[in-house]
Amino acid sequence: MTSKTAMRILTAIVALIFLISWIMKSGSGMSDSAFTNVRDGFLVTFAVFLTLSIFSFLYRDNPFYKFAESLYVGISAGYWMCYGFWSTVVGNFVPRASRSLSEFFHVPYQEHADHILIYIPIIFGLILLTRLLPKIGWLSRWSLAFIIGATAGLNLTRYLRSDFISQVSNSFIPLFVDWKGVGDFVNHISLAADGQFIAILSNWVIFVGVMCGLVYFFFSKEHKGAFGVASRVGIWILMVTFGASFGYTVMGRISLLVGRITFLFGDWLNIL
Amino acid sequence: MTFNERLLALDRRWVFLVLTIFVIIPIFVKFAVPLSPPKEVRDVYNFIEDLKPGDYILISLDYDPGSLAELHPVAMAMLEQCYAKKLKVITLTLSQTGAQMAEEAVRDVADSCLVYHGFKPVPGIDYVYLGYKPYPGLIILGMGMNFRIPFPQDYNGTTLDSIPMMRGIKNYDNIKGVISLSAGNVSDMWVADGNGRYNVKLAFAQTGVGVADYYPYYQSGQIFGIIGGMKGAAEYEYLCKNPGTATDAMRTQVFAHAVVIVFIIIGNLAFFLGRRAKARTQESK
Amino acid sequence: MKRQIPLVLVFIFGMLLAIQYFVPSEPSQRGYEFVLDWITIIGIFAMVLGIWSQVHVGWSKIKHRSENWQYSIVALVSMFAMIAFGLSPFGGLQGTIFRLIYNNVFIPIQATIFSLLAFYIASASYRAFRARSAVSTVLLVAALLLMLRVLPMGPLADPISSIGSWMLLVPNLAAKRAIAIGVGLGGVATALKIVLGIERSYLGKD
Amino acid sequence: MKYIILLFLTCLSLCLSQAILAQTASSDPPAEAALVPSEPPAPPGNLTLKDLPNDDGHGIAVKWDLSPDDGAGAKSVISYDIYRSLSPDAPDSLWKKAGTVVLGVKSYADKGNRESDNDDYLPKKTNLYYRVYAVGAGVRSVAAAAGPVQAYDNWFNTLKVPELIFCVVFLILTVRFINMAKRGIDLYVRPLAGIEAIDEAIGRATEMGKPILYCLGIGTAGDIATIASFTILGRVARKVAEYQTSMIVPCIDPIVMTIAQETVKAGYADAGRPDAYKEDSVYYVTSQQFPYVAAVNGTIIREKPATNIYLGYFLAESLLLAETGVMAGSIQIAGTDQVSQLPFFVVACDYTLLGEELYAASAYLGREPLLLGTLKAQDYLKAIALVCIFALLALRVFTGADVIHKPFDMPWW
Repeated sequence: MTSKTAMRILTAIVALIFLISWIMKSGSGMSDSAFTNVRDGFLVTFAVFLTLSIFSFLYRDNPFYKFAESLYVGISAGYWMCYGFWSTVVGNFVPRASRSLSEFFHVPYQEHADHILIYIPIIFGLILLTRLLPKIGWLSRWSLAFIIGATAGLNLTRYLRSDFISQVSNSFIPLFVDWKGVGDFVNHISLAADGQFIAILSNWVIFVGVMCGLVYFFFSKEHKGAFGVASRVGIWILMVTFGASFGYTVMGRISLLVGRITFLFGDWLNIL
Repeated sequence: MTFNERLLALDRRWVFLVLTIFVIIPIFVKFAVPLSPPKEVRDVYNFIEDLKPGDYILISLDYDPGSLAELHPVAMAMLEQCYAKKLKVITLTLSQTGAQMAEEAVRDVADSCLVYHGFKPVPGIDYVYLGYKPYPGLIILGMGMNFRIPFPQDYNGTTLDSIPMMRGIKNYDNIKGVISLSAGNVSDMWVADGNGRYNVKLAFAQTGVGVADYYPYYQSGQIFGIIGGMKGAAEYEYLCKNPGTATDAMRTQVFAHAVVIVFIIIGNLAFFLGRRAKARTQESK
Repeated sequence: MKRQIPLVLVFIFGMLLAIQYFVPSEPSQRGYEFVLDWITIIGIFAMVLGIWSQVHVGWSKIKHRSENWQYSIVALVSMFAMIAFGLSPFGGLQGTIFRLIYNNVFIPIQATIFSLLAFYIASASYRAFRARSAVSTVLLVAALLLMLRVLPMGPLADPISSIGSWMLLVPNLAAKRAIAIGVGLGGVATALKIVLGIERSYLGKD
Repeated sequence: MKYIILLFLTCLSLCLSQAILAQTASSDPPAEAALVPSEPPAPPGNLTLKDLPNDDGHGIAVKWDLSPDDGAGAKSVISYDIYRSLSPDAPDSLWKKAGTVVLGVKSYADKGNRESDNDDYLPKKTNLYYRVYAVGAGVRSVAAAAGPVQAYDNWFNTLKVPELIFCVVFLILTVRFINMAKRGIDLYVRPLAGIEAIDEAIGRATEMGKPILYCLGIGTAGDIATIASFTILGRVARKVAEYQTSMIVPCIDPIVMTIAQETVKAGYADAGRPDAYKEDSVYYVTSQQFPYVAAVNGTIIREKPATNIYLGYFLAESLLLAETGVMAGSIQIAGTDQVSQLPFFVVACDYTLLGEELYAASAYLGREPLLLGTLKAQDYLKAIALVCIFALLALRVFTGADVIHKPFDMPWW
């Protein structure tokens, strides 16, 4: 049996199951209208077909997955265009550009907006479209330059506080929590999670961790000697974190799978 | 190809297949997961168990539908525990989108009590649902003075004084404790305004993502217990001997995690055996 | 002309927006809002380029009958159908057919693709968590501890759970902070290189 | 006559119903917990107003002394209500509630709206008057009133001095090291495994006759990680052109696609092979996260690229892409500034650029003195951060004081 015949038989089986499911689902519909029942029966069956098609990718790439993928990408692109049209063109642009257009789309016209300024981005936008004309395509770089320049300017200063200054200033943590001398500390030492020992240990780990982590990120110094040891500790701290985050995420991902399995066995096969 | 080598080169599709099987099995085969609830969860359970019939407790259902999967099971098990113990339960929500959901939970559990315990808690006598009001911080403070400041009426519009169980109940002094089921920073306000100012006995149920941030409060004694995530919910159901959706979900989680862990162990065994075999062949050479 | 003007534009807008951050006065705030607005409006025109690219790539596949060309038809047809339903005067984004397609085709595929992560996280664990070196052992042990928290471990449950929580709280905080400080610096450096024109590869040659 | 009887009957029924209502009410003894409006708390004292500093000229800083009844007693305050008006003796309806704060708080930054048609409009350079009430259980105190005050806008935000200092230091260091590098002083940079792998990977692709897939992530051109990725893309494209192999760059955003096209084209031109560049190799897929991933996964599994490079901004798709790449047997190099996604890249990819390494990568690939200069400046700032943490910690240990807890947070009053 060639793979082509096998594929044909498989497609026939899938089509058959699809039909049976459509009929069964239409028959068990809740609505009074026959049309709604038949439609909903089709939609549920189609959703199941797509779900199984995507899962089939785990076995290997196949025409069903390719179909679902192309459909998904096409629909997403179309959805995004429509969404962009209604939210950005109609939402942002029309109310400031023209009164008659605003009336046409039933959006409130903004009287006070600076109507001349709105033409600057339009000019930049049109310049961007010169890409489609090979002769003057290089003009589109002006628009790209505006976007890159503006976003670089925004990024130059705006994340400094959250990413750098706050992080540095939050690292001033007490390294000796409730310190009453060595004797007191040794007498009361315990491994209880709320104990002084654990609190001090935790703060030291944070302190040393931040230091060594930073050392690891030094580019212009050879990681040798004490510097090398620190950067080694830094990478260990990073790995503990990565491992822990990975292990912690497993639970959430399994929940997603359970959701899909409940859909297949519950909403479709009704055996839950 | 030796056994090790075959294991090391195992096709990932076997992993997928085994995982699928072990995720599906627990959906159909119900069995008890042996859970050992940690102290912070047992503390909450024992606190409610030690109350006497007629004692007042406030359960604040401060989560929105997004955290339903993890916190709803706790709400269900805890409400049923309180009803069964014939406690007087005051419920409310500080989450805007959770008002409807919380009301349904409070009512549904009362209905199911009839089936499991042979009696039905009566709204206004055994429990009351106050509904939602904005500004959680102010609400928590206001209730410290008098419940009637933030909630002149309950969710249905009945004035608090015409609700039998609320007569003579003025503020936190009249209730034994507060348990907040929350997915966000409302918990911080409960600690600062409820416990900090009025010394309310406080416990939390939190989502898995947020729970780590609230352990310090447990360690410092500002809250007397904490139930974390799906696992905490399952443990609470286990303590209440009332397995529900969290226990179901936990069964799958236990199986799936066990599969992953077993695969990791197999992989490492094969790796070490392979390395030793290689070392031996090099020695013999 | 082809390279000088763009570089000047980058410098002017970059500096203006960088300085704007320090100036709270009203004109500066309004200017900031305008620029953010402009970027979205230019984005509308860029959408045309997006459609163009998609049609161009899809059409050339169909024309040359290259491998899997049939699926390009599926993608193009579904895209234009979706646009037709979504832009039609009958309801737009809230139109019945538009919503039906979104809820019964888009959402199920989306959820399923997301759920593939459950399988991938398992296969990645199997393949990668091997005690090859000290560093990978650290990674393995940390991940295992966090996974073991979920299993019924009897008397070991409490310590495993507390060590797990501690790892999520303490080393995690340190690592995140170290990375964030580096990312903050790297981000500023990259932005500076762009604004000063040190880095200009994105502006093309000639 | 008919009407008089009707009227009489109506009155009678009303009186009766009132009487019955009164009866039922009196049969219900008032509960002791009922909300009896207690005596109003004492008003807050010493209300002072000031223009809010560091703003756009539509804010007032309001400050008061706590009411004597704040915190305890039967008359205890629960909150303070702040009202504003354009005239000191306007009727109550013209006083706009500016905000509410809980007990114990004695200041409020009233940030009004700057649009005149907004309900919360706070005009600039206009006399404003304020009232603050202490609110108790169901009652409020008499008002503490003050005014007039005017709001002005400011030309420099003094709270942002730390950022300014930082930028200036960074700029000075960068210029200094760039000059050093230009003069030919050799600046050492330590090797980065992920970067060295890129060269190797391109060579491997040439041997295998398979393409290289370069994924810029799901960020827009506004994300700095994407911009950093462009700078690397240019250099990768140049090497790809030199080795005469091919590359695929699927993009999630039309603007990102456009910039990527320019970048790749420039890379090919740099390598002296502008004709080898194919416009369709850099293409737009769709603007949504998961559809984009589905398409890229399909491409990976069908084209079987020799190398997949994921650099930029990534979320949950990190593992989806990386595991599919493993299935296709590709060598994988990843890098992102998203801490939450680094674990998945580290586990599934052969090489991972962690955080800042992503930003440093272009300097490594280019080896141009200008770029190495900024890298050195970055290192100096890291050293300054380290010294800062050490010094201030030492200060804290020796003085034991909390004064330096957050040294960069300055009060606005």
